[in-house]
Amino acid sequence: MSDLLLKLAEAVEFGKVDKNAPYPPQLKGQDGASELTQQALEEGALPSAILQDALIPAMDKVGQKFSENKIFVPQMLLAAKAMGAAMFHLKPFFQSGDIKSKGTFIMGTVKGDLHDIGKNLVTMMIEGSGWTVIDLGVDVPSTKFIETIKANPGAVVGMSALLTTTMTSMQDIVADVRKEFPDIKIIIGGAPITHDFCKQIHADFYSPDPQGAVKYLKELAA
Amino acid sequence: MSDLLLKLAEAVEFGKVDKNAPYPPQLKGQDGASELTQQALEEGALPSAILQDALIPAMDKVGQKFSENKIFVPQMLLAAKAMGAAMFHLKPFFQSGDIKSKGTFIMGTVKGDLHDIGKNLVTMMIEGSGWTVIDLGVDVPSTKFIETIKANPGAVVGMSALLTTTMTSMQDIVADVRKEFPDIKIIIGGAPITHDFCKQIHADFYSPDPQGAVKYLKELAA
Amino acid sequence: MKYKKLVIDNPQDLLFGLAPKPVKTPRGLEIGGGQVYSELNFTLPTMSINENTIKEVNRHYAEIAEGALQRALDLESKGVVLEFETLLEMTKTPQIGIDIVKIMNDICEKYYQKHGLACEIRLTPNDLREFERPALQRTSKLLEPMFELFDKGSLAGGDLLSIESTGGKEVSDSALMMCDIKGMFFAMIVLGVRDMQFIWKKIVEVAEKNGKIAGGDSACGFANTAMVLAEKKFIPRVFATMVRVISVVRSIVAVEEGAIGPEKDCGYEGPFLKAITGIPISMEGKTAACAHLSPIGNIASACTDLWSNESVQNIKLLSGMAPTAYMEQLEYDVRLMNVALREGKASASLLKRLLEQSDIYTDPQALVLSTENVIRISKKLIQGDTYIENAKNGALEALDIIEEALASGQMKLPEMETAYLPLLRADIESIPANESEFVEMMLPVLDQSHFILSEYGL
Amino acid sequence: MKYKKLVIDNPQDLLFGLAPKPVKTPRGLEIGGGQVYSELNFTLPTMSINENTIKEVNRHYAEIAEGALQRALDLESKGVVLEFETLLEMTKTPQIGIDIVKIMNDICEKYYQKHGLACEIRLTPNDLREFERPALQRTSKLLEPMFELFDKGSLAGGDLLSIESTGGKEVSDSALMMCDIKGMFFAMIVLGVRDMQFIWKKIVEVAEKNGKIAGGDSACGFANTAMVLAEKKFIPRVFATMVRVISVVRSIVAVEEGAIGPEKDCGYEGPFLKAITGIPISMEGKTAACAHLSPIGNIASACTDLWSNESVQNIKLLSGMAPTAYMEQLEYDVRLMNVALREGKASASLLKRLLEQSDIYTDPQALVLSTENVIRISKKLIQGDTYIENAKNGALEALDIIEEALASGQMKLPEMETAYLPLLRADIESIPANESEFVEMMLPVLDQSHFILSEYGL
Ligand code: B12
Ligand code: B12
Repeated sequence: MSDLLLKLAEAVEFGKVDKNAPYPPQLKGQDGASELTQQALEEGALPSAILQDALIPAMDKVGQKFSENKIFVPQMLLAAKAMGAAMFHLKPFFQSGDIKSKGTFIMGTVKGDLHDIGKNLVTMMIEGSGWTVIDLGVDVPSTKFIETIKANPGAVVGMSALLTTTMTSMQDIVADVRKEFPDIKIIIGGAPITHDFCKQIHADFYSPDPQGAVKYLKELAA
Repeated sequence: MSDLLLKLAEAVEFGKVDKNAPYPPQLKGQDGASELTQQALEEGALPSAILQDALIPAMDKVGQKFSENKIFVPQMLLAAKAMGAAMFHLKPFFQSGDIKSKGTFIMGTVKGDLHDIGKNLVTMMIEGSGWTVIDLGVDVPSTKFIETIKANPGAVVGMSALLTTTMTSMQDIVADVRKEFPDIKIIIGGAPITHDFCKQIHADFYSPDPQGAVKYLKELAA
Repeated sequence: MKYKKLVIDNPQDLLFGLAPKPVKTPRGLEIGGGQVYSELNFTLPTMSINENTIKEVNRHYAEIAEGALQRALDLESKGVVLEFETLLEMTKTPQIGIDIVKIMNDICEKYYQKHGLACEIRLTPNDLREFERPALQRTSKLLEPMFELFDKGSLAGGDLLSIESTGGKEVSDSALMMCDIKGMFFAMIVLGVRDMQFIWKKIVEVAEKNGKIAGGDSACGFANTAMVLAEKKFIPRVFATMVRVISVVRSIVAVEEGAIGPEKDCGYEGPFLKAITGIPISMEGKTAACAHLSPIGNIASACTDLWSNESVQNIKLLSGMAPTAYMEQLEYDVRLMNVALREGKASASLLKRLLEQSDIYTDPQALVLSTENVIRISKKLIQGDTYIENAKNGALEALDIIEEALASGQMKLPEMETAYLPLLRADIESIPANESEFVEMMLPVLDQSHFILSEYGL
Repeated sequence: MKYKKLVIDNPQDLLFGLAPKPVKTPRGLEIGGGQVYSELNFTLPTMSINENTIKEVNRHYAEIAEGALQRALDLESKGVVLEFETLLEMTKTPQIGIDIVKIMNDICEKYYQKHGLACEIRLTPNDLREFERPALQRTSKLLEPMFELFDKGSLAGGDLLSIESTGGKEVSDSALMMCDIKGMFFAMIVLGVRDMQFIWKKIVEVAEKNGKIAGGDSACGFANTAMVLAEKKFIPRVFATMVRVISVVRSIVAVEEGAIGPEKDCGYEGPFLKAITGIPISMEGKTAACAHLSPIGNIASACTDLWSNESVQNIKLLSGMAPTAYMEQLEYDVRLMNVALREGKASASLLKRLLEQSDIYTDPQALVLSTENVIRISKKLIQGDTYIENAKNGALEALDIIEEALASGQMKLPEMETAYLPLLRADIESIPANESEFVEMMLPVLDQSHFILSEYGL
C-alpha cells in the first residue's frame, strides 16, 4: 500500500477529520482524512482501492479496538466522522459505478420507541464497514420501512427496540415487511431482544451488539 | 337440613374419619363421617342429598378456610379422608345412577417431571368438590393421558409441571391430546406456568392454585 | 439558586432513613422519619397496549400490586411505596393510566384497611414531549394528556407525584456519546434547568390543588444513561461522574419550585439534594440489577430513605412473579438498615461505613457518593451565584476528589480513563458562568435543528 | 455419629467467611479462609433438552458462564463458584452434562488465565433414582449414568462434587403434607442416613480417585421443601423448623463419609454442620428470592462462606440476562461481608448481629439460625449415641428455644402455629432412640408400597 493510503488509514483510525480538526492532539496541524483522500485521488489511486485498502481496514481496526474495550465511543465517532469526510470525496465514484457499495442498510427504531443511542451506534459501525446506510430515525412505522425498501430494492433492514411494549411493535413491522418482501433480510437488536424472540417473530438475525451485525452483513455481502 | 346431616358435615369439615380416629381431639369418641353416612342412609336420606347438602358444603367450607389461611394442609387432608370415608358408602349409588358425579377429572404430572406435591393438593380439592378423580401419578406421557381419556369420555384433563424443561413436555402432551380430542377441556398448573403460557399452548385454563381449578370446574359442570 | 447553606453539613448526619424534612403520607408512612422503606418498581412483560390487551394490562398491574403487598405483609413490612412509571400509551390516553392507578390503589387500600400495611403509589407519567422532534417543551399539545394524568391520576390514588423530565435531552443524547461535557452543561444546566422551572411549577400546582405530594425529578435520561453507557464501557466512568454531579443542579430546581420529596431513584442526585435541601430521597443500587448493572450497589444506600429496584418486568421466576421476588429482596435490604437504626446511631453509622467502604474506591461514580464527598461537593454546588457556576464548582470539586484518590493510590483507573481528566477540567473551566455568554458560545457548535430555543424561554 | 464435640462452641466464632477447616480449590479459592465468595446458580429457560435443542442448551450455559464471569470481573470479584445442578436429561445421558461442564470450565479457565479471576464449578448431578417408584436406592441401573457424570464430569472441570440425594423422600413426601414428624424422622434419620452412607462413600471415592473435592449434600427435598410449603402457608412454620433441625443429622453423614465442604446451599443445615465439623458452608437467603421466597433472608448469611442464589433461569431482564444480574447482587452482598471482615472482628461481629437481629424473631425458622441458637442446638445434636437420639435432642432443644422466645414475648406466633408445639413435642418424645424399635413402630403406619426396606440395608 502506498504511504499516502497508510497515512489516510491512520487519519481515519485516530479520527482526524481534516487539517483544522483539533482532535486527536497528536496529529495537530497535519492533514486529515479529507485532504489525504483528495491527494490520493489526484495521485491516481483507484477510488475502490482507497475504500478497500485504507478506509475499511481502518474502520475494522477501530471496531476491533472498541470490541476489546480499548477505546470509547467518542473515538469511534471521530473515526466515523473522518471516514465520512473521506467518503464525501468518493461519492461521485459510487454514482458513476466506479465503486460499489456493499449494499444498502435501512435502519430504524420501531414505532412507539424513542431510544436511539444504541441504534445510532449500530448504523455508525455498519456505515464504517462499507454499507450505505439510510437511518429512518425513531418511532418508525411499517409504512415508512416499506416505502424505503421499495425505493431501495435489495436492501437489508435493521430494527431496534428498547421497550417490552415496543417489542410487539417490532413483531408487527417484521410481519408487515415480510408480507411485501418475503425474501428480505431483517436483523434486529436492542436491550430486551433475544435469540428466541428473533426466531419467534421470524427475523433473520439477532445480535446483542453492533459487531455481530457487521459480521453478519459481511457474510451476506460475501 | 337434618341434624344428622349437620353432624356429618361437621365430621367432614373437621376431619373426623370414623369413631376410632384420634383426630380431631375435640370429637374424640364420637361418630365419624363413616358412621354418620351409614346412619343417614339407614334413616332414608337420599344419597344425592347427603352429597349435596352435607359433604360438598363441608368441603367447600374447608376449601374456603384453607384459602383464607385459617387451616393448614393436614386439616384439609383429614377432611378429604373423612369425605372419602363417606363416599365409600355412597359409591354404590353412583354406579346405580342414583347420584351423578359432576364428571371425571384426569390428572397427572407431565412426562419427565416428578414433582407431585402440588398435583396431589389439586386432585384432593377437586375430589372434595364432587368430581371423580383419576390420578395418573407423575412422569405421565401422552399415551397414558390419551388412553385414560378414551376410557372416560367427556372427562376433563389436568396437568402439572414444575420444571422449565417439562413445560415443553406439557406443550407436546396438550397438542397430542388435542389432536385426538379437539374439544376436550384441559387445565394446567404448576409453579412456572403462566396465563400467557396457557394461551400459547392452547390449554383452556390456568390457575395458580387449586381453588381456581375448583371454581372453573364448577362453572363447567353448571 | 435558592439554597445558600447546606441543611446537613456534617457527613455523619447524612444517614439512611433520616431526613431533616421527612414527608408524611396519607396512609402514614413517614419517609425520612427514622426508617427506610422499599420502593418497588415494575413494568409489563413483552406485550402491546391496545384495546385488545387492555384487560390483560390491567390484570398485570393488579397481580403485581397484590403479589407485592402480600409479600410485604408476610415479611412484616412497615410500609411500601409502589412506583407506577407509565408507558407511552398510558399517558397518551390518560384514562388507561388513571384506571391502573385506581386498580392498584384499591389493592393498597385493602391491605391498609385489613392489615394496617401502609402503602403509597408514586405516579410518574412519562414525559411525552420527547415524541415530537424537535420537542415543543412549552407549547406541545402533549402537555394536555400528561397533566390530565397528573391531575386525575393523583385523585385516583397517586399520592406522590414525580416525573423524569426530558428538557435538554435533545442536546444531551449526542453530547453523551461524544463525551462533550460542555454540551452536557448546555443540555442540563441551561435547557434542563429552564424546563424544570416550567414543568415543576405546573406539577406543584396540581399537587397543591389536590392535596397531594410533589415528590421530585431525576436526571434519568442524563445521569442514569451515562452510568449505563459507562457500565457498557462506551464512555469513561470519569465522564459519567461529571454528568452525575452536574445533574444535581438540574434536579434541585424541582425542590425550588415546591417539590418536597421523596426525590426519585434513578439519577443518583439524591444524596446531594438531601444534604442541600433536607428532603428525603430514593436511591437504587444492587437490588436494581434487574434494571441495570451498576458500580454503586451498596454505597447508593448509604443515606437513602426509600430503596428501589428501578424496574422489573412482571415475568415468572422460579419462586413466583419477579416483582414479588424483588419486593422480598428490597424488604430484607431495608430491614438491615432499620435494625441498625433501631440499635442507635453507632450501629447505623457502622453499617453506613461498611456500605460506603464496600464500593468507594472501585469507581469514581461510587467515590463521589460517599457521604463525606457528598458534603464536600454539595458545599461547592451552592457556592456560586448562577446555576452554571454551581455546576462548574461541583464538577471541579469532584475532579479534585478523583485526582486525590488517584494520587493517594486508594483508587486505580486505567489510562484510558485518566486521560480524560485534564480534558474535562479544561472544558469545564472554559465555561462562562453567565448564561447568555454560555449560550452564545455553544450555539455555533450545536446542531440547532434538534432543539427550539424559544421553547425554553430563550 | 462420629462427632462428639463441637469444633466451634462459641457463637462469636461462628462467623461468615471463616471456617476452621477451609477448603482450597485448584484455582486458588480458599473457601472459609477469610472471605465470602458468591455461588451462582442457574438453569435453562422454558425449553426441552433433546438432539434438536442441544446446541441451544450448550449456548445457554456458555452465555451464562461468560456473562456471569465478565460481570464478576468488572466488579473486581475475588472469586466465584458456579453451581451446575443438572436436569434429568443431563444425568441420564451423562455426555450432555459432561459437555456442559467442559464448556463452562473452558470459560472459567479463560478468565483465570487472562484476568486471574478464580472460578470453580460445583457439579451437582440430580438424583435419578427417584424416577423409579418405589425407588431402588442401591440396585438401580440409574446409578450408572449418575456416577459416570460424577466421574467424567469432575475430570472435565467439576472440581467440587455435590448432590441433593433423595433417600427417604418416598416417605417424606406425604409425611411433610401431613405434618407427621415421626414420618419425617423415619424418612430422614432412618432411610436418609442409610442412603447417605451408601451414596457418599461412592462420591468420596470418585473425588479421591480424581483428586477433586467432595463438597456436601443438602436436604433440599426435605428441609427446603418444608420451608417452601410453610411459606405458602400449607404447613406450620414450627413444623418446618423441626424438619430443618433434624435434617442436620442426615446431612452430616456426608462429612462422616469424607466430604470436606463446602456444604450445599438449600437445606440450611450449614450453620449446624459448620459448628459441629468445622467445614465451610454455602447458604442462600434474600438473593435467592428468584428461586423461592424465604423467611431467613438476612440471617442465613450470618455464618456462611459461600452465598448463593439457589437458581434462576437464563432469561432476559431489563438489564441483561438474569444470571448476570444475580451475579451482581451476590457480589455486592458478599462485598459488604468482606469489607467487614477486612475491618476486623468487631465490625464483622456487628454486621453479623444486624443480619441476625433483622430476622430472628420473625419466624421460628430464622430463630434457630441465630449463631447462639445454632450452637445451643448443635451441642444437643451430638450428645446422644444414635442418629435418632441426636435428631430428637436437637429437635426438642429447638422446641425449647421456640417456647422460650414465645414466653419472653420476643416472638409472636398465631394460635394455628402454637397449637402444633405440644403435638410435636409429644410425637418426638415418643420416638425410641433405637433404630430397629423405631422401624418396628413405624412400619405398620406407613404405606409400604412406596419404599423398599432392603434398598436401605434394612
Ligand atoms: C437512555 C434511556 C432512555 C433515554 C433514551 C435516550 C435516547 N435518545 O435513546 C430516555 C430518558 C429518553 C428514555 C425514555 C424512556 N425510557 Co428508557 N432507558 C434508557 C436506558 C437508561 C439506557 C438505554 C441505552 O441507551 N442504552 C445504551 C445503548 C448503547 O444500548 P442499547 O440501546 O441496548 O443498544 C445496544 C444493543 O442493544 C445493540 N442494539 C440496539 N439496537 C440494535 C439493533 C440491531 C439491528 C442490532 C444488531 C443491535 C442493536 O447495540 C447497541 C450497542 O451495543 C435504559 C436502561 C437499560 N438498562 O437499557 C432505559 C429503559 C430502556 N427505558 C425504559 C423506560 C420505561 C422508558 C420510558 C417509558 C420512561 C418513562 N416512563 O418516562 C421512556 C420511553 C420513551 C419511549 N417511548 O421510547 C425502561 C424500559 C422498561 C420496559 N418496559 O421495557 C428501561 C429498561 C429503564 C428501566 N430499567 O426501567 N430512556
Ligand atoms: C419439593 C421440590 C422437589 C422435590 C419434589 C418432591 C415431590 N414429590 O414433588 C424433589 C427434591 C424430589 C425435587 C427434585 C427436583 N427438583 Co425440585 N423442587 C421442589 C421445590 C422446593 C418445591 C415444589 C413444591 O412442592 N412446592 C409446593 C407445591 C404445593 O406447590 P406447586 O407444586 O407449585 O403447586 C401449587 C400450584 O402450582 C398449583 N398447581 C400445581 N399443579 C397444578 C395443576 C393444575 C391443573 C392446577 C390448576 C394447579 C396446579 O397448585 C399447587 C398448590 O397451590 C421447588 C422450588 C419452588 N420454588 O417451587 C423445586 C424446583 C421446582 N425443583 C427444581 C429442580 C431443578 C429439581 C431437580 C432437577 C433437582 C436436581 N437437580 O436434583 C429435581 C427434578 C426431578 C424431576 N425430574 O422432576 C427447580 C426447577 C428449576 C427448573 N429448571 O425448572 C426448582 C424451582 C428449585 C430451584 N429453585 O431450583 N424437587
